[in-house]
Amino acid sequence: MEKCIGVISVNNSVDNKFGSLCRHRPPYMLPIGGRYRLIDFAISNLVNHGVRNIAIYTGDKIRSTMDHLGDGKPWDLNRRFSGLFLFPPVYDERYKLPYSDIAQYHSTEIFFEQVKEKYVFIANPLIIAKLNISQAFKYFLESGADITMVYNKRYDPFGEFINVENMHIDKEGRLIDIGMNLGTQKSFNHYLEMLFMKKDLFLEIIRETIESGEAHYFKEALLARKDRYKINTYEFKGHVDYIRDIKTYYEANFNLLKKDVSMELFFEGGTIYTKTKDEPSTLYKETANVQNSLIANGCVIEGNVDSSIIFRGVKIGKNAIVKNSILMQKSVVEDGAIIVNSILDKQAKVRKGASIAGSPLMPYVVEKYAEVTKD
Amino acid sequence: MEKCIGVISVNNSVDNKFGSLCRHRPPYMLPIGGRYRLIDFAISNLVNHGVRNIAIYTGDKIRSTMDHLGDGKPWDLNRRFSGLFLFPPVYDERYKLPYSDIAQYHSTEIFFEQVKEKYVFIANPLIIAKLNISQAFKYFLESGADITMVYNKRYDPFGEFINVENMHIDKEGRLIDIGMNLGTQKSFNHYLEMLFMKKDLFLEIIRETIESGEAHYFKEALLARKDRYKINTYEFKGHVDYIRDIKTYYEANFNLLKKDVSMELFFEGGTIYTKTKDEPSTLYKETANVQNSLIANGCVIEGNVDSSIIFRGVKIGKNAIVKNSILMQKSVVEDGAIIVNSILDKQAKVRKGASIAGSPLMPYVVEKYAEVTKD
Amino acid sequence: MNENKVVAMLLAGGQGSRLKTLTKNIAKPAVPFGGKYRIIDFALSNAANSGISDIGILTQYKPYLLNTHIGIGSSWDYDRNTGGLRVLPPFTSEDGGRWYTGTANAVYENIDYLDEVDPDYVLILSGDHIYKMDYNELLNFHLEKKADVSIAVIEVPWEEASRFGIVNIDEDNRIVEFDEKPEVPKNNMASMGIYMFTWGKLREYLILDAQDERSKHDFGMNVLPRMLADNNAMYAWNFKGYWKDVGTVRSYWEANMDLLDDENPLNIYDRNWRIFTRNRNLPPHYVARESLIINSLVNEGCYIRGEIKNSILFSDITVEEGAKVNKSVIHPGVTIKAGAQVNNAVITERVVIGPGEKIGSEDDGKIYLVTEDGIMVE
Amino acid sequence: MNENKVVAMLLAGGQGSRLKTLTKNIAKPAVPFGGKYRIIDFALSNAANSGISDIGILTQYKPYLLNTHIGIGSSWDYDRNTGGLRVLPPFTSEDGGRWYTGTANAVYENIDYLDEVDPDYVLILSGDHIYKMDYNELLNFHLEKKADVSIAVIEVPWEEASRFGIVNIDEDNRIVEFDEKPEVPKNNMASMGIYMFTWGKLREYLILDAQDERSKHDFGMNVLPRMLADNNAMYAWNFKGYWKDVGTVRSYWEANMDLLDDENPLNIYDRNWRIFTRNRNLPPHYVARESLIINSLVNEGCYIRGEIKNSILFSDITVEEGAKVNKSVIHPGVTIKAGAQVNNAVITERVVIGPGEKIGSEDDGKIYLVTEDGIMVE
Repeated sequence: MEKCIGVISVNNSVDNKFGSLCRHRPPYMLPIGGRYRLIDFAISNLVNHGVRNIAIYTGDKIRSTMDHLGDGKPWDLNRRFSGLFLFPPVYDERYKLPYSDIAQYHSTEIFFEQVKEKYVFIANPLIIAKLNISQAFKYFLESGADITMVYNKRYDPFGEFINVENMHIDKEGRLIDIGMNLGTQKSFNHYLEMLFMKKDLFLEIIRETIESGEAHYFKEALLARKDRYKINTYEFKGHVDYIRDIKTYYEANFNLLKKDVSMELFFEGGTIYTKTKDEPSTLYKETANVQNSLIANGCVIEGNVDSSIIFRGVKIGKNAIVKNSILMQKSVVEDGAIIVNSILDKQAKVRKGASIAGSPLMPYVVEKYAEVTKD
Repeated sequence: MEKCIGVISVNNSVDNKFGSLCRHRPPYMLPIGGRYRLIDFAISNLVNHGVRNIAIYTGDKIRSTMDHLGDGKPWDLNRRFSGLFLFPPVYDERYKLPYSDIAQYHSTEIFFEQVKEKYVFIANPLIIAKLNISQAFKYFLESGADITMVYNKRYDPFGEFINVENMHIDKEGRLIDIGMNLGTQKSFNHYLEMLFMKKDLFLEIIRETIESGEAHYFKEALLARKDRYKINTYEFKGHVDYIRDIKTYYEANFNLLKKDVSMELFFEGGTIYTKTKDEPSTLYKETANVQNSLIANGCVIEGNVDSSIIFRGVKIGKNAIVKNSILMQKSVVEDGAIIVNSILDKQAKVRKGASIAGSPLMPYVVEKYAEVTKD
Repeated sequence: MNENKVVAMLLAGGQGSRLKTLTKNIAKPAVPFGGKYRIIDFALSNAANSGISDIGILTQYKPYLLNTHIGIGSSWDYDRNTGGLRVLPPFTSEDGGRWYTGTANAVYENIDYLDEVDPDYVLILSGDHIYKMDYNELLNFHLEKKADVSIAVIEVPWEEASRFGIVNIDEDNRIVEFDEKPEVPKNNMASMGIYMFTWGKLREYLILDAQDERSKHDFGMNVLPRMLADNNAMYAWNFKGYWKDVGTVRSYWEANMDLLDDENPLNIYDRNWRIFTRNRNLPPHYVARESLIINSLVNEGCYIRGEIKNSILFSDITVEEGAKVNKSVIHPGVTIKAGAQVNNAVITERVVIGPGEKIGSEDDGKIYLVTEDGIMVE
Repeated sequence: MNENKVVAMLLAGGQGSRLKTLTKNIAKPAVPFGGKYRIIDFALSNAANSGISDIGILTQYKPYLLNTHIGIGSSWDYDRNTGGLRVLPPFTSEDGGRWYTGTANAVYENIDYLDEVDPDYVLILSGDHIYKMDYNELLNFHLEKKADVSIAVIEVPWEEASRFGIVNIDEDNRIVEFDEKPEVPKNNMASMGIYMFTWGKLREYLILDAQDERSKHDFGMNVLPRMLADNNAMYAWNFKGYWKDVGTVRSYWEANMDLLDDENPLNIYDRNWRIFTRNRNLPPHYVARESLIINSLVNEGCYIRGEIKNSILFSDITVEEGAKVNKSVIHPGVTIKAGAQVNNAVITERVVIGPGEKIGSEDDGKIYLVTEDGIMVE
């Protein structure tokens, strides 16, 4: 995998679907699973498969990104001549659409020319899928394709995956086209926005489109060339979460309470690394009652917790009830407070005896640093 | 010095005075002295005086900043709970002037509240002055002042320091006011844009001005309060360079050829750290002839070099003549080329037999990656 | 800056044989403690939190796991370009190799290191105590008293005083006598084995001690008494707080249980004085339905289906359905199978307790040490 | 991924006594070389450039300076959370302490380390050779031959062959005989002391060797001959390129001078195979008016006013006006006072050559080693 550079590129189109959760952070920085950020899954998977160079196009609101990723130390990416490269957006009026992914890729042309890797793997950090990158890469190389795109066969009778990318494949597994899934069929091939290609081809397409002005987005440029290149596909068969709004964010967290999902994501095929905080173990007091929950370190629990995700350093007081909720880092639930179908952002507080409740489709969100009091 | 946080804040007003040298880099990232960037002096001096937390307001064009500073490892600032904090500009439409220093400081209010340090030291990275920060800090503390500002008594009969800040001080060393030096007097007090103050006062002034809307720039706010607070001054007696345009940039480099200046900046009071490149030693071939020059590692020299600054990895061919010039990293001077009063940016090339010459007041600049051929 | 430069020398070579099979494969400082840590983390974190930027770690006995744990010191922020952490094992020179023969000898053999760091003061620490201490307080005391050496002492119960090295002082806290395990103690101030030396003075006495053929090259037995005899300025600094030398399996178990006590003064939740340790990047622990956890500490990576009471669970532990754990310390990687019962036990790394197996008993007052070699009762 | 995991074991314990006072205070691998480096940098950089992510460094003799040089390994990018560089000095266990008694024994004593890293292959390196090698080529050869061990060999001049360990091979490069310093060599292929072992095989033979009381526990003398006797698949891989074992002061001086030779195949300017070293953060060197530097290497921090010809100058050297340096190797921190003349010399760290002093002579063919203890002629 030393032959392949990882490119993590952000899809900005969903930014506004997370409400206050994304006021100060890009969506890929959303906390998940008690101690992680979404992007940790993409970075860790690349690192676990031996990718040594990772370029991240950060989009804006990057202070939280820089704080979390820093020099890439948790992933051992703080290397001298390779590692993690953060590319904040550059505005250059010469580009037709300066913030498009093609313009941003083009502004880093020299970077790609100088790295030794001959291939690129591009991924969307909002899609969690613990792809065996080594195997997929081997398939890509051996198949002799110019481009290999990764998809997931999805049985979706209830239409939970409306409006995601629907990939059409011929019998030989070659790409026909990508459309949008409107739910007219119970099964479809979900394009996971991950692909392999030769670095030279990647740069060639970027230069061509910058010169011709024909396309602003890389996917657009690719599809316009689908008959010119050999584009085949690779099926991913594991668990997929596509975090594209509050609801899918909420669900992705609860999926981690399922043993098979948490085994696949946390243990199989390598560890998920994240910035560490040196919290001590979690203390369960005499009155604690915890059921079916994921509990991070540094918490002090005196109340009742059911089917919830509790991040690092959370405090839950006596007789408090927390159910189907996500409590982010250092949030506080005081004695007797009730929290159902809710998300507490970092350091939010629900005061003594206060109660909040949302619905599973639209959880109640308490903003970072905010306090809820008993009216 | 663990009590004091370092704040390096960029003055954007000079960006356009460096021509192509600052097309892709902020002025504080200009290469200087054969292997450094301007900002290395400010950071290293802080670190050498035991400052553990340094906040840098980066301004834009930050890709080069991030590449160079990264996690602060060369300065041992890659610490877990302190170290280097890069703050790229944040646009928040609620501020009157979103990119003013006051708005940017305010957007990082929580950062200042959370660090343990009780004092701030603010510096402008374009002013090179190896202040003994420990001594100045001691003076600040013992004098009981709210703010201590640092200046340099400047004898300037030829008006080389026109348009810089002129500080007026009363007999007790208290600040009267700051104006602009128009050169009407042979001597003046040059305000070095460095100051100490209590963190609480710093935050108080920021909050006040954000609320009142009275000032956009921190200096403005300070001067408006000069009678409300005890503001005294501290004299710096060493060498000062203020890099504010191509000419002063050019001169600051040549100042390093003077033994007293290079001893003061490179050896006295601590090392200047920078990102290392592992270049081997410089090779002088049989035909080399070098006089009065600063030569970094990794060069291969076969020609003539006089009174020049040669950065890392430069190649100078046979019979080439390099005089009064700055040759940045990996630039190439081919056989017989002539370079006088010029600046070659990174990886620029002057081909066989070509010649370029500028004047000491306006050196000839060859852009990054550009090539000069014989006619 | 950097006035008053302090370098710490952390003695981490001990075998700790009274801890029995707990230290079969590892040095005592590497023994797991407190649900998450290893014993050495306390001294290392104290040094880091006190802002000491140079620390030498003197190893000798089975250092492998300790070295793995310490790595390049990044957990304690000691992975620096200049200074930082340096592991100092024994080495050979022209006259052959020399093992460290005593605490003072270990420091003596590394005079080169100290000379290069060139400190003003040298702080001698031991890697096998559980406590939180700001060494700056000891330094300030040392400076105030203009001492040649300052010794941290702690009040111990009178009835236990005869088990310790007792320090007798005058009204100014100046040390007048050392009393090693006195039958009739005059005092209940025990030396904690933490010494702040003025470097020049220490250097002088290390060399004197090295030349003394009858010396056992131990700080407590040789160097300090000699300094006292020469009438140096030696002071005792009274430390108030939690301090435990976990010398036996029982005291080890007790010190762990102390963490569950609401009134335990060793607050590991204090964010201003974090205890750092090597991070293993495990996910949060999962607590299943029908399980019960009370009055316990549980670390990352555990999968709990059973009943946990009054216990300390390290990382990566599986407790199956119907299993019951009470008043026990469970080291990383242990599996407790369905229906097993564990009481008053210390179970060491990666041991598997079989289905329905019973370890210990709730009320016999004994402590059960369970290792891969079997069960020892204390 | 991580198929074919290789761990390197770098033997850096040697005293190198033929280098005389050059190794008085430091191990041979720590001797300065090539204007900027220390000898060990070559093996370490080769390992780093070959993508080997785990490396154990076996130290024993005066490791202090070597440890300072290596630090946490950041210069070679070995400061990692997982894997990376591990210094492996001797240590004690229940049965007391054991110094490393031979190259094989040093590796044997660290079987725990190897077991934990759990490699497929173990690469044995020596820290005192000057060369650039991509160890992947050796690995690929090893894989292709399905070898148990592959030994890197190099063609030496026939007349010098009897000074080396000669490896006799069949037409398939399979080793049929070891011939240690043969009087009548059948071959001029010398072993470079670089071995790629399949780990399982190495482990087996290390244990066998440790049990053999008559063994000197040396790879070349004991382990490899025993493996050959047992008919293991052992192959010689022919390395082509520059390689020098700087065993004497003269060969040390020559190897340095080689760097000034235009046709020297050891290209230290190759950006794809950098030689990394600890960085000292010195400013560029300054060359004054009226000075002359030709056919020489000059490093950072120097201040040159004199005349430098055919020489290697390390960092932080002052050459005053009128001083002349020719065909010499000048270590860091040396001062050459006004009017001094230095010829055919190796001047060690921080020595001062007085005003007008004359060292060596241009034409007597001797090499002068100048240390703080005086001048030795070879």
